[in-house]
Amino acid sequence: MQIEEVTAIVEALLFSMGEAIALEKLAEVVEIDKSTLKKIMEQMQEKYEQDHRGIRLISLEGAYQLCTKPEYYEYIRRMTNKAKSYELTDVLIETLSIIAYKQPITKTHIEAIRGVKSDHAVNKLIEYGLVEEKGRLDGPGKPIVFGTTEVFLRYFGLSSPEELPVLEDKILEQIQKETENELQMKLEEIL
Amino acid sequence: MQIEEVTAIVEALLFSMGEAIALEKLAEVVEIDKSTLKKIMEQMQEKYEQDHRGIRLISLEGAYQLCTKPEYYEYIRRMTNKAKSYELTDVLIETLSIIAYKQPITKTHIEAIRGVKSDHAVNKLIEYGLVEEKGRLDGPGKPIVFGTTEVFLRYFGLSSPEELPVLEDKILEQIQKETENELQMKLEEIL
Amino acid sequence: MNLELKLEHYEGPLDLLLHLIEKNKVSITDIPIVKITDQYLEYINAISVGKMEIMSEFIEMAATLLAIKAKMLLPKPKIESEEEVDPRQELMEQLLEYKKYKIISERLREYSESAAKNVFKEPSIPVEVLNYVEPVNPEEILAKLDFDKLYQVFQMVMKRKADKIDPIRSQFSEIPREVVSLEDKMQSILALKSRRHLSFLELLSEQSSKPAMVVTFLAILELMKTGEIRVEQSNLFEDIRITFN
Repeated sequence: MQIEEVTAIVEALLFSMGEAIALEKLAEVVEIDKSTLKKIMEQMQEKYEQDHRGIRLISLEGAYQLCTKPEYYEYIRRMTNKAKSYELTDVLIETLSIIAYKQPITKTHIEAIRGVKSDHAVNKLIEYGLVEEKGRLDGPGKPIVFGTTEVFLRYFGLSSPEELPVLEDKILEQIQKETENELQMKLEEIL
Repeated sequence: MQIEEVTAIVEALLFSMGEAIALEKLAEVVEIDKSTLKKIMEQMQEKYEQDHRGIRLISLEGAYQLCTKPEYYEYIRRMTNKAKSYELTDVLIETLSIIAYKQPITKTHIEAIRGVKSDHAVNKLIEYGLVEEKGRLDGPGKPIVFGTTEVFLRYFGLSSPEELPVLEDKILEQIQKETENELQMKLEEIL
Repeated sequence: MNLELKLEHYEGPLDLLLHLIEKNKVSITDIPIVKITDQYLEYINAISVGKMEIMSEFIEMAATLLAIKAKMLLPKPKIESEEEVDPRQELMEQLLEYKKYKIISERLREYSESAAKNVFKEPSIPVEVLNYVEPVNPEEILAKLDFDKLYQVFQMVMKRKADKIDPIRSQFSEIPREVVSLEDKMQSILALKSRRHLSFLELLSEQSSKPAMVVTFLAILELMKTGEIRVEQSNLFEDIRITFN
């Protein structure tokens, strides 16, 4: 049998099977001795490495398999790509705003403010590259603290988190003052 | 982009996807214009026909797919005992040929030609993916019309419905010959 | 001879007719109608009456054949019209058409046999591609975000929180765990007896925490059981009216 024919048969076999096939099995089907086939396979491997081929012949423990060359994965990705759209849901915006203005902040603290579990939201924001871990708090359990990423700051033209509008203190102050006044009034009533 | 690279990318894509891919889709993913790609694909088809290749590139109505060369079928059969997916009965193949040549065709029309009810046959063909509904006829009762699918083309190794055998002349010839023979026989009887 | 089985072997009356024509070595274009009709009827008659669903089409053809036969046996009118139509014409055309597809079928079968040797491949998308996660572009995401909105949301969240928390207690860094007992809650509901009716939703909204709400709900259930109160709801999802007995 011509080498060319063996090459063609092996290609057809490996193509149709998809999986790795042992040299023994190939030799048996093609009806050729193993050592000759092995040499032919080595030649084939070299041929597949040529520029115009998109597939290559890999050998694993005496078995052979055809597979796509990794340099073309990008194109397969494009072909199979299900365009993902990132959505900033209300939950994410809320969580992001808390992290932005309260950073560095622990997850427990975020949850205390929001009143609900926030793992999913925090993870999503990390995945989106808007939030990142900023080290650990020096307290019991050493909880991780989160803050906004540089991309986030840069996008809004800020050079540090301190440049974020800091009006929330005023609100708190106001609330505190109101409460104190109320308390004062009550005390006055009692007295 | 080099032709060699395009060739490699297309091979990688067709290999990993397994199925037929439309020229448009390939052109979009490779980022090359359709007409250039079509020429490259034609070149590729020729290259695959070389002796040392076990696979070839077939085209199906503007889509391309890789498959093994028929001459190596015997070896593939030796390797797996993969039985053929399904065998079409005479009834099915007869119904299918009527649909193929007369499409789009209504069930009533199929039944008129075959002289028998054909629900079962049509349903079976739909189940096999060889036939599909192709809309409704704009007439009384708006009957459904049927036509063949891409699976049909692949099943019969055709790249487009135009490749269906043109039998008109052959049949007429054959029938004519029958009549002549008969005439001959009659003449012989008389003489 | 099991004719029923044989009839099923033919795909239909046309198939049977073609078979008879072939067997008799006659031409479709010149069917010896008497002979073929007789043979056809022989087949039909030999068949049990039971199989009506396959029979009806065969019987219909028998009627057609008999009609053609009758027409052909009738004496021809004396003045022959120039375009005399052969009574067999329609049947002949039908048979020719059918025969055409029979021949095509044979050809297609050959095609399919050679096409069956084209072996395709299952998709094998590299795991690296399957596991690939598209890199996120944070700027693209931020483009959908309004900075002012972010701030407004933050103010809203902090206000909501301030409303919820007892402002005096919040001055201490820790919020003490609230202990709500079922007995206390039942008592406090009963203490509202003077109001005759209570709104379930209002009662819940008055609670300061989730545990308090849960215990309130349990207290209502308990009071229903002991017969102290009755509850009514006029429609699904509507408020529940609590009445003291």
